[in-house]
Amino acid sequence: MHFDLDEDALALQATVRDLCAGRLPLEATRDWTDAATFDRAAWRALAELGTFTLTQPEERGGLELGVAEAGLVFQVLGAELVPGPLVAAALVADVDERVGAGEAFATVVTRPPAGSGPARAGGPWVVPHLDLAADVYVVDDEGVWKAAAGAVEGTPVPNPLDPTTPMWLAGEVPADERVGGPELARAWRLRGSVLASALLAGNAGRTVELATAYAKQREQFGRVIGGFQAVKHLLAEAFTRAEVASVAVDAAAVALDEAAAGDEDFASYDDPTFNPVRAIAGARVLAARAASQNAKTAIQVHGGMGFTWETPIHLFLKRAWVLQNAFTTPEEAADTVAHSLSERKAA
Amino acid sequence: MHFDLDEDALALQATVRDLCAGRLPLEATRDWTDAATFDRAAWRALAELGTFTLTQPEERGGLELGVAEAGLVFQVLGAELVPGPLVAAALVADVDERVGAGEAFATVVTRPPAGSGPARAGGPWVVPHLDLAADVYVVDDEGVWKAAAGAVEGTPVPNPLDPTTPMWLAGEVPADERVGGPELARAWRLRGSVLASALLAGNAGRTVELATAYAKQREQFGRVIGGFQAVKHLLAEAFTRAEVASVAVDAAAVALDEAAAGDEDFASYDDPTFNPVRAIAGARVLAARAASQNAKTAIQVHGGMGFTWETPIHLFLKRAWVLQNAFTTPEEAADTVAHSLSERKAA
Amino acid sequence: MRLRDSESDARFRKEVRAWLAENLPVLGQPPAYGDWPAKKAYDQRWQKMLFDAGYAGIDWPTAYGGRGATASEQLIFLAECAAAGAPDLGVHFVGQLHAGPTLIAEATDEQRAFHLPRILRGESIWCQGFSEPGAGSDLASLRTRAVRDGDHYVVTGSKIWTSYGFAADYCELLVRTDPEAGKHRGISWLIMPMDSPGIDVRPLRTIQGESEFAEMFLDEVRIPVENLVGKENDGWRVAMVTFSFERGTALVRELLTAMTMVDELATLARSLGHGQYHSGPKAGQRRTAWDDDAIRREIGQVAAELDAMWALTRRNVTRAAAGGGVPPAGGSAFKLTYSEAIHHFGEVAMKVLERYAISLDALPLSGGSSLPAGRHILEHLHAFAISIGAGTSQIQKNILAERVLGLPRER
Amino acid sequence: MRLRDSESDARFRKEVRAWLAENLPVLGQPPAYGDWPAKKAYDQRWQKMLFDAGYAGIDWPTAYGGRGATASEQLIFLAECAAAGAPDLGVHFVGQLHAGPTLIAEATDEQRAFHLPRILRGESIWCQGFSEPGAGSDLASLRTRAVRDGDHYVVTGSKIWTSYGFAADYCELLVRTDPEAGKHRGISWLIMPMDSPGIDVRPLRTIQGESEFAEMFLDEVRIPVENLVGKENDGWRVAMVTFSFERGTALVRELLTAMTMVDELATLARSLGHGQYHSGPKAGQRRTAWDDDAIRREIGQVAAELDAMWALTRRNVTRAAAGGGVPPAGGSAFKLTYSEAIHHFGEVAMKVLERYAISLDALPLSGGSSLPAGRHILEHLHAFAISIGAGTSQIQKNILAERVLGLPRER
Repeated sequence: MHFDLDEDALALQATVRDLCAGRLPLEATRDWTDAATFDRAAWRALAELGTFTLTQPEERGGLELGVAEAGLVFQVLGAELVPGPLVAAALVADVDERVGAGEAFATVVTRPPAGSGPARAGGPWVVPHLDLAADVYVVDDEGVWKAAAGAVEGTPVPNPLDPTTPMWLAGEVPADERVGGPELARAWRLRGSVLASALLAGNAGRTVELATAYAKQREQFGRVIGGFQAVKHLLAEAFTRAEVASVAVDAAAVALDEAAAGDEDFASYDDPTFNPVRAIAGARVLAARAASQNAKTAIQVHGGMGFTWETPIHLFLKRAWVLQNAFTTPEEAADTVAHSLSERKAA
Repeated sequence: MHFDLDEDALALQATVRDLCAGRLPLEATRDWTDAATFDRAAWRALAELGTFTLTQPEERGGLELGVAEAGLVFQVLGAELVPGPLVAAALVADVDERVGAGEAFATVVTRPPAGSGPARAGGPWVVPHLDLAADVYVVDDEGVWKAAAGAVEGTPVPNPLDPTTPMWLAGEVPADERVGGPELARAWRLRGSVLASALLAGNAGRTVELATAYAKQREQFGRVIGGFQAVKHLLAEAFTRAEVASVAVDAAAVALDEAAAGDEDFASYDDPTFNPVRAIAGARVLAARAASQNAKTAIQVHGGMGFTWETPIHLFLKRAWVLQNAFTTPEEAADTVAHSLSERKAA
Repeated sequence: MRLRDSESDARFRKEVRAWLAENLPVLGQPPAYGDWPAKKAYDQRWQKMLFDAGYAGIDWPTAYGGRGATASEQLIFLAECAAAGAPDLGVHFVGQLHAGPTLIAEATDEQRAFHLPRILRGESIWCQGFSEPGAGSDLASLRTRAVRDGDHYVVTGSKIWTSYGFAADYCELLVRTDPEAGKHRGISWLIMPMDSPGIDVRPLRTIQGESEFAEMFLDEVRIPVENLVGKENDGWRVAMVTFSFERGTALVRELLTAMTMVDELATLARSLGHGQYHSGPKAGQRRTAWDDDAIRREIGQVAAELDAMWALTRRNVTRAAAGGGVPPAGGSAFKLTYSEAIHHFGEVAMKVLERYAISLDALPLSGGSSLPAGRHILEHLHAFAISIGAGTSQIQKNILAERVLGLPRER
Repeated sequence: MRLRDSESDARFRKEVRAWLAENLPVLGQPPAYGDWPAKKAYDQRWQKMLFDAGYAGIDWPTAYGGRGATASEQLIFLAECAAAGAPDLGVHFVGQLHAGPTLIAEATDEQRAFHLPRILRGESIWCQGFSEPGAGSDLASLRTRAVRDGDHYVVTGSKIWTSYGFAADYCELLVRTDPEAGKHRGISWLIMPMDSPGIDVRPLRTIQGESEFAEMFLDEVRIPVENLVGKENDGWRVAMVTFSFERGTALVRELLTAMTMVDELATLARSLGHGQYHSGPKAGQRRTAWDDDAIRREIGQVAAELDAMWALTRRNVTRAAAGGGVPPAGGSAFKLTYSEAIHHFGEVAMKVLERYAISLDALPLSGGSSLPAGRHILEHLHAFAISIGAGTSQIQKNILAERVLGLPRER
């Protein structure tokens, strides 16, 4: 067991963070609203670092690293509030090198279950970044399917909650080209869930940083507000939530790496605490809670300024609200963990 | 509308509070564990004030007041942690004057629903104060039933959670004498629920008082701990919960008084916010939360001392845990409120 | 204690209900959010209708054009308006709930005679000029400076959170008239005509998007000395009067609207199939959000919390009517709990909407219908306005701890 | 990053599992709660078995009788013990997790050679004499006084929260040796033999009922000067060493046990019909607590919280192994979150048990079976031991805010 970031991992995070700070700063991100204003060159620069191909083999332009490293990088992307179909790029890199290389965009959606949503038939579909994407990939129980984005008749969502994640509603996604079976679908669900949780954990950590910095300089009643114990404790609780979420995401990513291929139930391990499906679900429970609660705390610490559009915290909150339902929801994830519990009678 | 305590109400509370402080102090209560050590004389003194007969007509020895006044008195009883079958006495006074007068004891239980509990048939029954009671009254959907306490084969619960509320388990309660129909059963459920919630609200208020007093005198780091903002805010939150719970209980009790007899659904009122069943359920949600959270807060503020048996806060917490499930549970009550919500489409 | 309508209350309720049923359709639909000129016109039209019908300033003295009715009738009026979906005060908020009551309590006869009827008729719109970028929770540290120059104060500084600033005719303005005095001592309360030269009002975008708030920059604005309310340098006390109104009842209509929104959320939950991505024995069955025990029960809890706020309001109003205004315990307890309830409401709404929680507007559905998603999400964001505005939750807890529980003051 | 067993880890795990399977049945059932002499004998018997098998002091240096194994193996050992339901350290807790590691770090060779093997063999039991009635969170304000008299310190004062005081042979004792020095400066760390004259140990009843805690009154107890650990008046620093062990890993076994208790609670929820007093379409159907979406999901949340604590433990242990002990961020974050998780666990347990949440013991059912109610309620009460003991949650938040986030220190 060695469960900490080594020097390579820290260097990888630093590289991505530097690129984001230089090319994808918050001030720019907040003005990105659609494909027309999207900074494709910055995206490509991100891809060139290997951001979306970390887990790909060398012959596909990848770094042959694990989901663990991808999770660390995605925590940075979450902290930097990088926009665009990030998780989709990391998944679709499995089947389309142009997407991994940042030369094309893709979006990945899950098929709405029958009976869900406002219509009895299920749906409508929710498709992010449809204007940017060349292809829409659909994950369902049978496999992974592909449709040309142009073939999807989408209605843009008016006034999207997260202004930097434009969304479309579609009655149908004509995904008829099969690109993978149930195994790929399962792999994408798990990896997609971990990476979305990684974005959430990074998001959670960043809002604490921003609020802590503000609390150190904003004065009221003749002292910095960070000197009030109420503020200190709010920030300490938020810091703790972010730390715990980050560790849970790391553990989930490592567990996914360590799960032997083909061992569907991950049941053949000696360590009774080793259960990737459960770890991934648990990570979502904690990362979603940390991201939304920390952003709420950060807005509260900012006071009136936190209620302005100008202060960027609300963008983290809105991103968190959208991300928390990617590939699973916090509620479904809690249920998944519950269903993983063993039978055990009290002694 | 006049929704505040008038002078008579305040005087009534003061009278009961004085009696409790003199005859039923916390130091004595904590040593009462069973019928043998129960202070029957103090109980009778309480009854002589009219505590259990507030809502009875004059010819039955009552004060002809409302459930509102009974709720105010029960908030005092809750604050003073008075032991014994309090709610049962106030209900059974409807049908047995000796119980209202404090000359005999009764206990009231609800029939375990089929399929509940560890047995498929439902049950076992949970019967508090069986050793003290002359009669056990059973409330179910068909009515109110009576059994002689001696006819109930109960197993005493070992090490009862609330040491001053001894409990028995019974496979069966042979309640075959019918003392009332569905209307009385319904009335007892509603009134019983309000009075139990009143005890909880009083409980919630008292633990804040005790913790506030402690925080004003306990010094650490060279100052009273009540000067630390963290402690101040914990106590302010607890105070607020208690205030809100108390108001909610008052509103529920007043609503019950104001509901016209025989109007089962309370639906024929002009005021759309007037709904006694919902108010009573809502009061339980808030009073149960206030009592358990405030006692938890009070223990935390007491630090190590709060973890000792000697400091009485834990008795409030344990009483709250037992009371919160009397006549309904906080979860069932939340469901009741939910089911009362109207259909209304967004504008 | 009595909550049910007295006979006269019941008559009043019936009358209001009938009037609303008849007149709301006449008023027509509100304009699109963000169209401020139309909003102003709409709110003024409604205020005029209320005034003509005798429903403006229900609890204001008749001497100033109010109805002089009981607190009870005021609550009945608000409840009936909320239930009927009538507009709230809108642009008249500051005038009717802040400036007006302050003028009634503190102004000269001339000031009252001029302003109060105009406020009630909806003719003059007021905005608030209290907060500043550097003076939020610590309002008394405000720096906007007023220098006496003959019969005028010359005011320079900047204000923020000026609601309906774009529409206002007057501003209740706090300024520093004595920079040498202790920070609470050198403040004055002025009536600033918004057409004075030197005022620059800029819209302020909030996390909810477009908003009714503005920033206001004052550059040597000349305000006649007769516009002083209360004494010079006594403005902090006057402002506290304003707050005592705000603390008690400014949020009542909003609470009542939130109560109707819980009904709406429950209705939505009953109709919205809830995602079950996982496979299981019930996979594929249509199960609504309402069928989920956790969601349904949490909606019930929020409803219980709001019901309790309604009860607390009635307690506060009863106490206020007995004299002395709303006590700090009741006011701070209300604000603290109400803000938590609205945050809670928002969190449940996110769970109900689940993957449709993606827009600040309604979602267009096929067949021309729509899913009212944005409405509940905006309310979630609005929760911050409650937990931050008019004294953050942290400030409310300080007030309760120090003034009510008697714990040591912050050092 | 790596979590899975290495090959040698896997071998060690297999070996431990096999040994436990063989030896636990030999040990037999633990004595009834509250029978302290039997408890002491039982714990000592088990410790002897562990020692003989080479499982005592897994991460202690071999020089003192430990196994000198990796942190990884230590965690595997604890996890296997928890899964098998093996006893925890019991009366050996202070010796093995507090006093022992402190002696390893700070004691003289003679002190180490005498005490450490006895601790590992289970021969000498230690208790802690740190807290005092007036010195809780503010431990450094302790007043128990040690006056030098020739080769002895003469100690007078009182201590509280002396766990297993009744069973102890030695006490790690903090005393004030210089009352004139600053409060952190005049403290010393002594080894007090519990058979010294002048020690009065009285059992302390907690909110859980009978407990392993005691109050300890010291009346001119003579302690040889050679029992000083570290330098005179340097005891605060030595105590901080003790805390750095406590902060990191003292709760690991407890966490692992809590994780098995979630499984137990889920199992109980699956078997326990859940009350439905109200009438409705499903009234009368048997529906278990597990069928309730809210309860089931909340159990899942608690499990996720504890899983994360397990991950955080492995992170903390990895960092500690890299040198420098567990960092405050990791230790305080663990303690804070773990205590919240246990409170959360208790709250869910109350909902599962519902009206059977009425006893600190198991409830006897007909047919000789029983309902394990008390176990989960005791854990709920135990949550306070976590959120209060060894630095309250409020203290942990101060540590995080000041030492990790760099916010101003408390004034």
